Amino acid sequence: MAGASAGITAGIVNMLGILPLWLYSAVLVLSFPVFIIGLFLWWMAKEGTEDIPFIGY
Amino acid sequence: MIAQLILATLTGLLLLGIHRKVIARIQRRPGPPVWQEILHMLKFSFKSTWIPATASTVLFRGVVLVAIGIWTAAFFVMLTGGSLLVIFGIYMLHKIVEHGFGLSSGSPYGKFGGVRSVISAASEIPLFVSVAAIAIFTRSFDISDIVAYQQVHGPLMFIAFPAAVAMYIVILSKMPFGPFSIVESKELVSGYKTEHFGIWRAGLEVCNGLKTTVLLATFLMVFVGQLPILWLGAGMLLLVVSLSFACALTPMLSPFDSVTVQTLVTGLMLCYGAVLFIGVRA
Amino acid sequence: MTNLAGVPYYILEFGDELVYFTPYTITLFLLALTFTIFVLISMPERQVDIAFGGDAYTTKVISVSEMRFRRFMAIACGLASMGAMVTGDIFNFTLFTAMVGITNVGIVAAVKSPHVQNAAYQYGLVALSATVPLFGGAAIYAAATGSLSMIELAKGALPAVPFVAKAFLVLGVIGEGMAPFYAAKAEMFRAPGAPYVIMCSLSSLLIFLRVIEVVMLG
Amino acid sequence: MWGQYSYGILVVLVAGVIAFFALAIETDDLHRFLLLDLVEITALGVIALLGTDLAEALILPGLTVGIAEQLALSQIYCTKERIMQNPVKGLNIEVIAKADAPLIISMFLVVYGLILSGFTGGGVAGLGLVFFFMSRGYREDLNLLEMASGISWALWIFAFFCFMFLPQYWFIALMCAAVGIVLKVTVKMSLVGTMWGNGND
Repeated sequence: MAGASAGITAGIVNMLGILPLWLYSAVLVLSFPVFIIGLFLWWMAKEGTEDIPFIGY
Repeated sequence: MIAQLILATLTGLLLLGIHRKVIARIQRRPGPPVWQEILHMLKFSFKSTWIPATASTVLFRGVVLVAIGIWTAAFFVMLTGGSLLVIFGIYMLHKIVEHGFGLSSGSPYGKFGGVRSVISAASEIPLFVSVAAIAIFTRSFDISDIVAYQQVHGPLMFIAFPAAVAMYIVILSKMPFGPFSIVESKELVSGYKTEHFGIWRAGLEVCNGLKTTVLLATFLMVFVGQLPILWLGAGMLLLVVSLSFACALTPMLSPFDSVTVQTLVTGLMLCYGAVLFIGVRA
Repeated sequence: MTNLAGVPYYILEFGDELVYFTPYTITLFLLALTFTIFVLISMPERQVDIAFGGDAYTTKVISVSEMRFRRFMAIACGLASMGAMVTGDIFNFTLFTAMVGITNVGIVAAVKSPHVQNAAYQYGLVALSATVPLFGGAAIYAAATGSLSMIELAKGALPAVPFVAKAFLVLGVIGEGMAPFYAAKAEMFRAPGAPYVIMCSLSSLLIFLRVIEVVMLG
Repeated sequence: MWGQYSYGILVVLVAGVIAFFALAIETDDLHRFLLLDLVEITALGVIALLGTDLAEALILPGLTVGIAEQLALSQIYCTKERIMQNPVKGLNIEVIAKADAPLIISMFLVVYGLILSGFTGGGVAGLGLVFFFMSRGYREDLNLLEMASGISWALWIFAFFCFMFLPQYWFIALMCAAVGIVLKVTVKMSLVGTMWGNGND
């Protein structure tokens, strides 16, 4: 949730276009993964209990 | 730019879906619909998720972020016409992503996928020779300079044909179901991504979409030149269909054979590079 | 070819020793930094072994003392590869590369499995012998051009670097790092403790990427 | 000049090829490890051929890295072959343990080192102490050594300030610095072999 909002605010700030291009892309490189994962975490279904990895059929 | 990023991701996933469809039609199966990969990504992102009890949690999560991050960076380098070296550095570092995905869960299948990914690092060497061969012609590594060179001298596809072939093989080795994709062969369940499910898998799908777009578009820009957006799309489609034919008609090689073939290609490319170099000096 | 990996953003000089960032090296540097932070804060995974023919499985647990040692070594490895990414001096680059070789051995040295130990020993033998072309290459660079500074080499005013020196440098880096060329390094990755083991492969990839840039200078 | 350099590098490369050849045909792990030292020397030879101050500055780190790598490898060899299980305590040879000779030799070395003073002197004196400890299976008192090390450090700093602020007393400062560094190097040398785990407890 925090990740998603961080990503969106970073995006809005950069939309103003007052930043130089390299800083713009640097911020976006950092915030895009956080934004994606945050978004998914936000709408994801409830977390299950931990289990061991798949060990074969 | 966020819009472009998301568009690039969706395009890449759509191309991967087309890839699957074409392979299926060649093998006389109906195959999934072309937007299957996009649905796949969305489906995984809604699913209930947990991390295996044996996993190294920080690495398990962090490597997904790194995977998306490095390809976002590659996308920007491509858009702004930056150095080709950076894109191919990132391409090589994708090995680390595969390795991290595989090892962080503690699953034996993931581990073997990761180890195979390290062994097949030999596939990256032809790439650098082809990059160097391009640089011998264009005297620069910047994509913008390479594009400018092609506007004067015509597409590099014809000037440096072996380099184009080598890079085609390199892209082929990153496509799913190809002859060189030993890291996710079916005897390892899903290879390095066995234990990443739910939203972490969805993150990996985002990375795959971006990666496909960046690699195909870079190939076109470096070997054909600057194209209008529609022609770029058509070229990527053509490239994907040809890659699908290559993937559908060849069996997956054993790890040993895969590395041997890639090493042979490397040797040939080194010879080609040496010939070019001597030609330039003379 | 002066504009190789982009324009240097930042140059820090201490007399002859200098540090510089280009878009290429800064990408590599940041990645090394990211993974070093992962190593710093992550716990190792427990690798699962399946007992075939049944449902039983075992997990390999890494003891705290072993973990401390390996984490230290992995951080040292990360620092050494960061150094190799930003340095602007060819001899420093070779020193950092040799240091990455040592720490790679250290990362898996504490693993008790004899298979991994053996692989680490064989790797160490190759890495140690690879320091010969590595240092030799750097020395020939200095002898032929009179300078070890990459910035000076990139300006193109110096005499051409002999092919032998470049070949030696690449040979040395391949001996220190690249997995596909000898199996021992790949065998080392079977050791448990993913965040630490991954540092081995990351550092060798990074150093290989950097040496490509170095070789194309001058 | 270039001609001489080329001949020199040719000789070193031939030596390197011979050393690598020996390494390639040797199959025993320990022997290969020993041969590596030989191989390493050819690298130092290439650097030394520079023949300038730079060469000296480059050899030192090269040598250090080589030694560090050899130490790491020998440790791995020990654990690999399970040699660590039976630790060795000193030179357990009865003739040496009983005789006066080690004492006399050590005394001679220490005194000679003190006369030499400076870095080399410290090395010689330290060697004497190491020899003495090894032959007697001495239980090192680390606290005492740490204290000596601290005093030598203080002496050195004092000498440094003397040079800075009272240059007319340069001779005293020089002597202090010499004694300080003798003590420091001696202590460091005599610590060799005490860091290998808890063998002495």
